[in-house]
Amino acid sequence: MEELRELAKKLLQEKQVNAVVGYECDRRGVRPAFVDDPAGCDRLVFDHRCVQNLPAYLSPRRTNVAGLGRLAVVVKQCDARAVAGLIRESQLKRENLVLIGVRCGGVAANPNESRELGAETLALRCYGCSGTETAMADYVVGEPKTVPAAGGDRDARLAEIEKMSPEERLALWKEWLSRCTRCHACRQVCPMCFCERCVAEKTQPNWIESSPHIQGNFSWNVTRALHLAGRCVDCGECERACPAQIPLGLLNRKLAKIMSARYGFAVTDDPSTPAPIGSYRLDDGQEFIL
Amino acid sequence: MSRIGVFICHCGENIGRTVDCAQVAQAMGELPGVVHSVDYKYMCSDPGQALIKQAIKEHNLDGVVVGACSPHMHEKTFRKAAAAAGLNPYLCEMANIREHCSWIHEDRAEATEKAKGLVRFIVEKIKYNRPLSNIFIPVNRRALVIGGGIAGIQAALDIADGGREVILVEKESSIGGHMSQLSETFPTLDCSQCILTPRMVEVAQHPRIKLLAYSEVESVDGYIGNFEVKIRQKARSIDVSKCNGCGECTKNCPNKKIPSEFEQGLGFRTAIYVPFPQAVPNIPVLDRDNCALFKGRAKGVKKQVCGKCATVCGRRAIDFDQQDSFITEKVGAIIVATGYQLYWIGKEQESEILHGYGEYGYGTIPDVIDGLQFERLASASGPTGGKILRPSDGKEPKKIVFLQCIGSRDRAKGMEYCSKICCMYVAKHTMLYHHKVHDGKAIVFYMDIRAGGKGYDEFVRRAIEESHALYLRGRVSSLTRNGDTIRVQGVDTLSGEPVSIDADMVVLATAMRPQPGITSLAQKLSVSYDLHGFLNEAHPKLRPVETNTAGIFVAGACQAPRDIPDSVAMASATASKVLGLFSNEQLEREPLIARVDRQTCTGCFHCERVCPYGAVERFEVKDRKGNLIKVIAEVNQGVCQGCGTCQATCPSKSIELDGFTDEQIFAAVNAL
Amino acid sequence: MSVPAKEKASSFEPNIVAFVCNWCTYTGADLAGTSRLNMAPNVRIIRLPCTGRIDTLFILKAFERGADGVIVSGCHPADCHYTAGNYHARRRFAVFRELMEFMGVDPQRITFSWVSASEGGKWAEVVNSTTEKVRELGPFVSYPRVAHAQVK
Amino acid sequence: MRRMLSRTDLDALVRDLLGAGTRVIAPVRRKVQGREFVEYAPVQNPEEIALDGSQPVRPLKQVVFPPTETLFNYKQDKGLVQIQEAPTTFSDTLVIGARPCDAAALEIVDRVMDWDYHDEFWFGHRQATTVVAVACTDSDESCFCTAVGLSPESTRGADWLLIPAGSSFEVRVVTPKGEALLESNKSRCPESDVPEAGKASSAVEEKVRANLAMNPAKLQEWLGAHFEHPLWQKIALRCHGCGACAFVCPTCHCFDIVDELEGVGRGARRRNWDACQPALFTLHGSGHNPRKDQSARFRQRVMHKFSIYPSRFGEILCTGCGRCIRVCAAGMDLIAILAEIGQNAEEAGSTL
Repeated sequence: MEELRELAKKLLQEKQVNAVVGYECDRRGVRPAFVDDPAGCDRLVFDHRCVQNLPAYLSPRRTNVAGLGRLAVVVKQCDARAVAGLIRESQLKRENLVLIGVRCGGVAANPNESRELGAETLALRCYGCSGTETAMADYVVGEPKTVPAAGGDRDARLAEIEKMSPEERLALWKEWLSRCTRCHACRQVCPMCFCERCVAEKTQPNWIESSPHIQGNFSWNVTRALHLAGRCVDCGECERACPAQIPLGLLNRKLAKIMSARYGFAVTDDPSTPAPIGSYRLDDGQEFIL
Repeated sequence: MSRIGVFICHCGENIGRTVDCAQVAQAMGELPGVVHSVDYKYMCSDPGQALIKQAIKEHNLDGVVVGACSPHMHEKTFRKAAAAAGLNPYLCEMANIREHCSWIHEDRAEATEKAKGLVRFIVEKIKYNRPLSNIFIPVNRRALVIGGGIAGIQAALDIADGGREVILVEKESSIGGHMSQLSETFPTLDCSQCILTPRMVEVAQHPRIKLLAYSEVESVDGYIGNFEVKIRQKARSIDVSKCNGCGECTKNCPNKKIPSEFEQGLGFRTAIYVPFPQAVPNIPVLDRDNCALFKGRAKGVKKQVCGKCATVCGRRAIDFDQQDSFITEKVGAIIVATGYQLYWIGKEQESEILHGYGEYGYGTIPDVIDGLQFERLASASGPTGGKILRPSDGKEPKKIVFLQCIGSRDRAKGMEYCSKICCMYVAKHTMLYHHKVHDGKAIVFYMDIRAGGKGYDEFVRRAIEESHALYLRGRVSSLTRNGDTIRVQGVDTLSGEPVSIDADMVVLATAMRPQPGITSLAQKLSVSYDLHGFLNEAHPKLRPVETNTAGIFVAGACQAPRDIPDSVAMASATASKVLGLFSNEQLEREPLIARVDRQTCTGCFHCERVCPYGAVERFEVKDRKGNLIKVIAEVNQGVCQGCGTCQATCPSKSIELDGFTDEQIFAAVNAL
Repeated sequence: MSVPAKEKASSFEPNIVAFVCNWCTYTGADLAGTSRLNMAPNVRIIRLPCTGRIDTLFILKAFERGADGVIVSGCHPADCHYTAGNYHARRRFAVFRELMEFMGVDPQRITFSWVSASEGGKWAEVVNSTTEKVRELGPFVSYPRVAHAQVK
Repeated sequence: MRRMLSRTDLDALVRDLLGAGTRVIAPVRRKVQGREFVEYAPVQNPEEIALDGSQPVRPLKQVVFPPTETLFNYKQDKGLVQIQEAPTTFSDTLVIGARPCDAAALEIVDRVMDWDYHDEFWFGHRQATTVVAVACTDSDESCFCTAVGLSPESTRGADWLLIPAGSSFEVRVVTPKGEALLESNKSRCPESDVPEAGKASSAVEEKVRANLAMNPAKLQEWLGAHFEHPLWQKIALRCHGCGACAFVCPTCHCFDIVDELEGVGRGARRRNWDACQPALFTLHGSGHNPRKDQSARFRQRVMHKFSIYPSRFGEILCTGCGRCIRVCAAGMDLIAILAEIGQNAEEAGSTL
């Protein structure tokens, strides 16, 4: 922790950056922090409650954050996938950014988690993670840590749904999506949803109806998931942000599996990895095509 | 509110028999936005078109939907008619109720209902059509021809004679290609060199042809009318401006035992050499891999090992330190005429789909040769001075077996296509052999004789009847050494008898394949190619010398196996296409291309990733003070071909394909 | 008297929309027409330049508007008029299809096919087999289009 | 004298109403993919009703203000457009187990819904709905109803307030609609002479008070004078602009009106929940956006609730339910923000 604070202080004092984006404690747990003076660096913390994906603030859509100037950002290895994605998709220039990589021993599902980190509290995305720092980092802080053993099979819930009949699956999704009020919080918190005008907001033509009836909700959620195919960085923020408790992570996870099975593709923290949509191979599978 | 006119065509009985056209017209008339809806016997006839023109004026129509045949048939007709009446032609669309309806259904009620649905799609779509105007692109009226064989030579000369500049790039040190290796040509048996050499000289002397021999295309940028081509001029080790082609260097080169490529390995050349005496340009090239001086340098020997050529060169034209150089040429059109290679049928193969013919001992039995080698043996300027002599012992073969279709028409082991020229040149070979070795016996194993072409079948008949070639229908299973002869084991499928012949020599008519490196060239040019690497034409019948990339054309055997007459005809066809393209300073094209919404584009460049043509460029949006706001996508109007893959990929739908915009498609789907 | 299920299914005429590319399948369908190949009247074609242009949103909207089945068809691999649109489409639809399946939309309601300009016969087969298959599946009433119901 | 209602009798009451075709909405327990929560939902039988004090994740407003509501259907017939209006009378609904903060919100929003325009849909639902609130028996660190003038047993917006007492509830009838409900259920609500055991929820109330204390009038005054203040920039940095706060807010009532096609020339006009946090909310057709960044948008949210609405209607547009705090993925904490503004207001006050 001291290491992180000292580094942040140094970066600010030496004017290498105008602000450091990290984590701080609040009344209830941990939340994102924006520190622009060296004195404030003592607020910075890093522990298993640092759930949020801070690169979400690097999208050019976040004009207030962009107004701070040059930034240093605290990133876990998984968060760095979002930085890589933003660079890959021309939203960000690596040289305009200082990345402080943290050695992470896994995070909880919830930033307000009061319990210790363990099988029960570990976030799904940390299952099987090695907890090492990202190769993209300019600085690495913290001692090496081990991620607790997972509390089960991450994909158990996926497998359960795959076993169902199409009718059961449709009924399930209808039940879940019937709660969607189209607040689009899933989109707003997503580091990879950076469009100036979301397709869901286009009315000429109105492909995706904005009304929260199931038809609109279905189109929206299918399209959101598809647009993230091969791009989703698996931070789980969409599901955490959903005030309607819809298990959106399932869709993203399903797509990640499809991408991996069909195209051997995994989202990495290397910006030079090509995006799978927008590339193709002559021998891509076509067993479904007559 | 739209003012749409709907015109339902009976196409005589073709549509009217199964579709109740009057009912369709009536139903369409009830759709919102439709102000005029009629049916007529023949819409494409003059009175039919007049009907449309009149209605456009009378009802002040802002959209015309013609329910008739396929738009591939008459879209242009009706758009022209609309334009003649003052309506933007892109506000006229067709609904296909003939091919897609009346011709494939019998039940009148069902067909009528479907026709209504099909026309309704288009009525709804056209409400969102925008008037479009054709795009004009400046044309750089110079052409690049890649490949200096007979096709490239013909194309270059035709274009240059037509008054336009041509850059001719040839990767070998001389132009001429395979034709320069041939002895005589079918079906007239005129001497290949005699008809080719004057054309080669003409190229060299033509004021509008810039010949870049021993050069290759490095990269291609741009688009029709505006290509920018980077060309690598490979180091000849000769200062071309100084060399006068005296030949002293060649004469004095100590290394004289290098198998000559031009002689197909049947003769030798020096390390510094001119491939053949009539070479154009007549300037030697130093083969650094075989030069003693360079071999010494490679080994790290400090002392200069050789250098005789430089010593004897009176003009000091030899430059051992010459490097590859690059030049960039701006051209408006490109013709690809890279020709072919023969299928190497030895055991080792470079591709999984090729299997070779190990059983024929090619490469191990010296008297088993291929067709081009036979050409060299028969050529008066060849290694034997035109005498047919065996490579192994120099004896005159008294019995030669010719095998056709080696690698061709063989799905299992080679290529499934027919190489087209082999039937003819084998017949020619038997004749040349007969002329030179009167008591020699030529035996031909064939699958079928394909001699379509002017004078071609007569030619084959002459080989059989006058040159007494024995044609056996069947395949040969193996070639083995038998003393100093070759045992040919095969079968005569007409008699059903196995055949065993001891031949003095065997000539294999091996398949034609595109040149190595064709796929990398095709990728540089964004031209598609088939499984075998032959370049794809835009349409096999109607656009046989164009490619799918506008401004790039194909001639000769790089597109498919071709003989000389075909190659020359194709070359002239490309030249005429290019001259047509160059007849205007600007190029007019259909405006059905993509366009970016600058306000909502976020610049993620997914469109750039999927564009098959590289039509997406980067555009900097700046404020009034010149500060960069964002970098977004922009479509190069000359490059975009209008596939629309960008639009389907764009997450925010900030790129629209005119003619097939999201609003248009939505409207059609909405009418389901 | 209640109608037996089987009979009910066979009296149902499915509404199918086909999104096809201009160069291969549309022309193949033209050829089917000039060859007078009789086929089911249930399929209506919407012409696009290329399969690359066919958006998953088209299919979703078609279902919303009452399509019981959808056909997407274009040039065979290596035959694309635009060289690569069909390869991009192939990825797009492979992923889309699996996602739809995961969300409970029976993938049999969407037929993907490569039909070249010379395959009029294949087009007729695609039309007939899709019509039969969708007829068997019955009306697509379970799709959210009926659920204009308010969310909870 | 107090009237008591046992849980058994409450269940019987519910069963009667369900039998009569009344829609009954109550907190029910849900489990979705391992996550447990409570939400207001229609119930089919009384056993589903969870009255243990858990806070439903989403507010009650959707009962009277559905997330999407069709206003009319239209059909184009050549040049004419036919309109089919949606009905504005609704079937009877009983809400059992409303949190007092949710019930109070209905009455607060009534003001704007009957201001320059009488919203027939809102009041149609309101008239058809009887609200039975239950006093809170628990609170968490996000509750602050006491700071906005309410309490865990506030009766605002409710027709009945039930105060838990052991396995029964004390029934407090608040409105004539409540009287009517009592009238038909008198036998179930016998009068009891057990003396009042003091304020049932005073412990809860103490807990809530500890979360936030503020002076609404001073706050309103400060806000009115500090439209431009560095505070707004600072607070909004972490805000994603997702608007989840507004969607779970019992008092947020903004809506968007859209026309949605259902075929050629026909469709429906609907109104859907909207929120002031995403940029699109104020984006003009010209491309200009008067609230161009998140600080402006978040300021709007605070201003509307604690300055604009109070100055227009004399009511704070917030019931202190705390959902916006619980739901925020970025850790935006309205209690902390109000405390900071309150402190600014105090300091400003001293210099006045």
